[in-house]
Amino acid sequence: MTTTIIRTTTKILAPLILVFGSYIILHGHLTPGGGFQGGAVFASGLALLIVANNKEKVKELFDKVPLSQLESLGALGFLGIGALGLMGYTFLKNVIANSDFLFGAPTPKGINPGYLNTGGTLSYLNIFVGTKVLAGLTSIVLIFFLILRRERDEW
Amino acid sequence: MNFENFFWILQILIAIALIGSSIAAIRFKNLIAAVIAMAVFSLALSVEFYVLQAPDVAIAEAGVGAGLTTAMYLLAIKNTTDEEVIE
Amino acid sequence: MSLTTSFLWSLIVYLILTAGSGSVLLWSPAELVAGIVIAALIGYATRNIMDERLDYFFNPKRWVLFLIYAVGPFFYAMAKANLDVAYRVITGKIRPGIVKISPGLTRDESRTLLANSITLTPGTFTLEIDDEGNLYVHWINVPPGKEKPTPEELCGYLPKWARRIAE
Amino acid sequence: MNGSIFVNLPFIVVAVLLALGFYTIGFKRNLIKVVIGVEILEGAVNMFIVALGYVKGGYAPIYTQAPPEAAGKMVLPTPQALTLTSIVIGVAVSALMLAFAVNIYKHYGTLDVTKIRRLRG
Amino acid sequence: MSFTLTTPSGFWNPLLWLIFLVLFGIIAYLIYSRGNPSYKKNTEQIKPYLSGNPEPTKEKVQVKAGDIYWGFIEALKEYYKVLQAIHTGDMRDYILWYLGIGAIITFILIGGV
Amino acid sequence: MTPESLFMGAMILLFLSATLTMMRMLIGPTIPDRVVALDALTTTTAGAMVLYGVITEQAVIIDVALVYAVLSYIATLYIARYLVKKRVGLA
Amino acid sequence: MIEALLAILLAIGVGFNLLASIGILRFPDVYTRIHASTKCTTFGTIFIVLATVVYSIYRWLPNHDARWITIGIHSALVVIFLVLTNPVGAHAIGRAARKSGIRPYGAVIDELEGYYEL
Amino acid sequence: MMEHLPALMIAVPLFGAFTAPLFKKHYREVSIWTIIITGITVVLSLLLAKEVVTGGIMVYVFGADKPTLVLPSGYSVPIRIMFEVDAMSVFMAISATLMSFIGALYSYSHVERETGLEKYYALLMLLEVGILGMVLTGDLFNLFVFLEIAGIAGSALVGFRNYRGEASEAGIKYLMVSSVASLMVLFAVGILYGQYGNLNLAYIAKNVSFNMVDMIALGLLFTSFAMKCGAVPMHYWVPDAYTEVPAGINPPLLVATYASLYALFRVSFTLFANVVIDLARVGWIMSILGVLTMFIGVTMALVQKDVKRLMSYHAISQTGYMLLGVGVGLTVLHDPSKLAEFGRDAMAGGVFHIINHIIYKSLLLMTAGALFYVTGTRNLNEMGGLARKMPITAISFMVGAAAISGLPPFNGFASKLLIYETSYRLNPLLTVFAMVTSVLTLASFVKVFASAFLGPPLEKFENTREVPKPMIIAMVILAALCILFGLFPNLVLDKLVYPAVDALINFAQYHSWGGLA
Amino acid sequence: MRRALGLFAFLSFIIFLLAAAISLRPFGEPPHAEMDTYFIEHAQEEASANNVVTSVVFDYRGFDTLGEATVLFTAVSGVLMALRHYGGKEK
Repeated sequence: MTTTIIRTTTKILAPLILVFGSYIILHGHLTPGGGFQGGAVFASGLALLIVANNKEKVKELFDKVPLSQLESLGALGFLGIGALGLMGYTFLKNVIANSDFLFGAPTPKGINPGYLNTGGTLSYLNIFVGTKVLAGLTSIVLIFFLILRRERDEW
Repeated sequence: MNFENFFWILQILIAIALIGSSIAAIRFKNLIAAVIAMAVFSLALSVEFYVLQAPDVAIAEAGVGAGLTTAMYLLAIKNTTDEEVIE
Repeated sequence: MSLTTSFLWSLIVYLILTAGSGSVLLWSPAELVAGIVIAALIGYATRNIMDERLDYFFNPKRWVLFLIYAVGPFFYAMAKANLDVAYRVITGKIRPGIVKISPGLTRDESRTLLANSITLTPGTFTLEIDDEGNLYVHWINVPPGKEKPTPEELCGYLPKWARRIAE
Repeated sequence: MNGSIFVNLPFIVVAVLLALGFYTIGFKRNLIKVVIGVEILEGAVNMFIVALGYVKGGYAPIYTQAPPEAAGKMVLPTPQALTLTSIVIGVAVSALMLAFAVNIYKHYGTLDVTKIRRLRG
Repeated sequence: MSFTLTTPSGFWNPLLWLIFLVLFGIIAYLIYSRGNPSYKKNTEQIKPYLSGNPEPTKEKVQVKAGDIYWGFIEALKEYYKVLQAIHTGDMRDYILWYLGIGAIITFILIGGV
Repeated sequence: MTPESLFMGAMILLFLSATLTMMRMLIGPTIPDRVVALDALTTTTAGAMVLYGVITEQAVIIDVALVYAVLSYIATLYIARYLVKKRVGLA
Repeated sequence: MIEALLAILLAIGVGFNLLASIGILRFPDVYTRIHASTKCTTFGTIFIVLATVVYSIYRWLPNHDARWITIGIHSALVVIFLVLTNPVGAHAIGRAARKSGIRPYGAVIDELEGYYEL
Repeated sequence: MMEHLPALMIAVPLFGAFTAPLFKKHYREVSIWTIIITGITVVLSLLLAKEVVTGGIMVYVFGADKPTLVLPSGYSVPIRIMFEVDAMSVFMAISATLMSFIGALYSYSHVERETGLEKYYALLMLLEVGILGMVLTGDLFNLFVFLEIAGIAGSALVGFRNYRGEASEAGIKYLMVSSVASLMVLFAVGILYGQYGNLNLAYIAKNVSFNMVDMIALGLLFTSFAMKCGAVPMHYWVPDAYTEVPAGINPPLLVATYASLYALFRVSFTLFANVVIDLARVGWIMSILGVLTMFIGVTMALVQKDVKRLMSYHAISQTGYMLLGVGVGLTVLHDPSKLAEFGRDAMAGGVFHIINHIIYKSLLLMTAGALFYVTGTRNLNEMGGLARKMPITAISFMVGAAAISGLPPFNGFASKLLIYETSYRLNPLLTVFAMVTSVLTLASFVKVFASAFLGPPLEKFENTREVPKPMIIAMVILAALCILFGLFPNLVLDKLVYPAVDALINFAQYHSWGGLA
Repeated sequence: MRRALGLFAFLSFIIFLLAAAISLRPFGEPPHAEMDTYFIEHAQEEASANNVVTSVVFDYRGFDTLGEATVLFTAVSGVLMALRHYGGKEK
């Protein structure tokens, strides 16, 4: 049983942290951060949900979240983006950069304010790695939490 | 105060923090205290990366060290025991 | 319904984070599109966690009051608190105790607001809150004879503001 | 500070941290402490690699909204990329070690490494 | 494809070896077949004769693995005492051995010896 | 006295106060003491990181301070949740 | 002019941070230390960030460089997040300390005595 | 498509590993999926071997415009990660894929009663990925990454039987050893990067000098890889890990160990081969480590009662032969006359012994796993009279035991003969130790065979039957390979081993990325 | 005995680490940086990314990142496998 303060604050802060994680993932090619960092922040947000609820609530919350599938999806997406390069180039070639596809706009040389629609495969890889990392780290914390014996865990 | 001196003072302070917190992590008998010392170690390491102009690495270390590693350690200690073996 | 709340909240947070990126009112079009997509995803994911009602959480009156509160009374109280703590730190004169107050607030949000305000303001911080909304507060300097204080004696005008903002 | 031994201060700190990590692994008896020692080692090696790439007075290798004088004077990016990978690996190793430690406690009832040696000889 | 494996001082040919093996096998069989065929299965002959004592159970007849080479191990007792003292099974020792050997190897490489 | 040197001096003083706080982390008799010190340390460091971002005029690296500001209390919550049942406070 | 303003703001911020660390060192028990740590560090960081915000506005005004907007807003966000999270952490750790059996030092009154049916 | 083979070698098993957890509880399907994927990699590795043996060193640059674009235009330094596949890499890659296939086939029945199999098979394929990456890569940091993958996957698999405390113990020991070794490898890589500003193996090797920092890096690399490949006196993790791992993982885990041996050879031959003066010293260190390894390993094996632990000590002891053979070659590397006289043959013996040992030791460990499968124990004192119940297992065991003891005409003999004759030229004392080791090996396997298979049939094993078909197929394949390699040693030697040895000796070829620059 | 020998090994190893740390080239002046200069100059046109570190991580050394993702995948599989339920096979 958590206190009112923690519950209410978690309610407000959890979306905030998740959005912040997504921001770091999506702006990986512009600002510091990227797939792994954003995924870690995102997973920390989910870890906040784990710590602020009791065991039944956590089970209920994470019951429908397909963590394992998300992880496989992220890894396979990385592999698939890498395999795009096999069409004429080599594995992991940045084929989308400067091609006017989504995220394919060219970057002006030198210092600039940063445009989101650039980066080529980098943005896609950031998103996939982020998906993978958040699923993986969350499942690690979750499994450590779920094997806890009942009497050892109370607020 | 020019940037060079400022940088070296920061380096010395961070070095003290790093070594002090790691010694603390080793010396503490209670494992929770050791984990807290590891959190401080991670913080100092992250500041060092930050000062060395590696914000990417600093964010990675922050994201991992501030929440996740501590959570993992604490849950593992909760599953086991928190007293260090008497030597 | 709660989906809208979490969506809007996520969108606001994302827009604050990316402010200054372009020309469309500080934001570039790409950022706006990305913000809507991300806010939709996160809002969908957290619709059960953030179970706030839209008309409650996004009432403009509350936000205006909250901002006024944060800049004015709250900041003043905080400054006073800090000077108080400074005084205690330097002189070492403390007379601590844990007291109980019953502010009579009904909503979780108002209780949380009051508790957090108390924590950041004069000489007090919230230790425990029970189901009836009673706050157990650690008071660093209990004046003699005030072991059972009323909320006003403990923290002045804060409960009034909390009621006005969040009830 | 130039000319003295302290020009290599970060590297010396790294060596000291490595020493502390090895001391923890080699002489502490608690399994969680041993994991902490491995983590200290990871931190030391990461710091070493990042320190290798620093250029005096350099700026972070990011062009977004950088100050104008940063364009020709950036720290080396490769060590940072390597360190990112290394940090992930560190997290992975710690997690797996902790999982094993939990399992060991479940079966042996202790975290004392001098008692965790049914496999020997 | 040649079967011959040339080594610095000679050669090795498995085919030749097989031919000789078969040859000697035939010779051995010839010698064996000239023996006295008085052994018959399914008679009293297959039972071991133990001075009239009853035959022990199969578990007792089975030679335990720990008993094989007992003499050898007994002769090298001092050696094994040292060797088994080294194998502590303590995971800290693994790292300490690594450190020691690393120091020695690095010392030799730098040119100390 | 340029603004940069002001910021530099402030940052060094902040780190000094962080070092003082770390003393409490090292000597603190109980675990909650250490956690309080960790919290204060993180807050101070976040402020110092903001200052470093202003000193070097790099806008994007302030995100690190943001990460610390958001995430530091998760560790506190985990430790608090651990301490609630353990009665190790006096250790 | 701007230097003086910055110096005042920074002096207040740094002073309160130093005060926090001294308070953490000097106070007798965990609850009073929480007073020092939570209030003073938050307040000090508010003033430090105020200084950076003022400085970034000052630098932004002449040529409207977008990067100073980012610096200002992100610095402000740091302090907003800190104000949101710090009291919660203080509450959680204080409650945990009380529940794990640490009694307040020299308390004249303790309403929580017996509340947790220890 | 042929030029993309090195990338496919990694991508195909990775694809298999990433999809394996999606199978959830369908254990049959996931094991068949693993067998298919590993079978495909066997085919790919054979194709790669054909390409490399006929066409020379194969370079694959990741992320470039075309696979052989090592240097960007106008630059003299390589900037991207590249795979540089020479005959030695291919040799190890074939071993890895083959043994993963055998392991998957064997695991189909051997672990069918357990849970969590989708992760087991994913980790099996990840272990294969780690080995393949280690042996194919031409980049130092990449080597570290794949070393970690192999180490983590291996240790997770060692702890697979989590209902046994010993398994977790062995797992954490292995993980500790491998992570510390990898960290020191990373430290050494960092030192080299700080000196030369690049991470490409060939580029560093071209520029490497002989100052103290480089020698410390070499010492760290050497010791770390020696620990990972189980050289005495850093071998303690080997018996723990090999004993507790499920027998189906033993073949890939063996190859993972020898991938570290490969890295050791790569470091001493390719990375530091330009350092003329001190290579003989490195060679002597390697030879002496080899002698120590083989002797202490075999004497420890003699007193073991656990059958898998006994075989693990033999694995240590056989590693000594490889170290000895290649060490002899390394000692005389810069002496062309001696190299032609016996150095090349010594290295051929050492390298040939790798694949021979992988085959017969996997066979032996699999028979031990089969014994465990039917009896539920690994203690030799409790076994007996199993030959009649499990004839094929017994025959496979006999083949393996004869091969490991160096009896003609099995494959162990050919490589051991080469090692004896060449090490005699360097120093006769080395040969004496090698021969004594061989005799003791035979003795200890006689012991195992006598106590486990011979003797009167015991009552408690009345109902045991021969193990299921997939296990038998796996064992029979390996036994056939034993006999095949023993009868036609030249087949393997000429097609694979001598090219591999020449690839190690002609380091100038490697340093120029196969002549591309 | 064990402790003394271990301490000796430990100290002699650390001496070499310290020697390596001291005799490296001075901090802050990398001697050969052709590869990194290439990255800094060409990242914006080849990978079209402002963040050079990200372009190194995901483009120039993207294969390392694939390996890193694989490491994390491996560790997660390992943790989930090590902490799974025993499946009724108790010994």
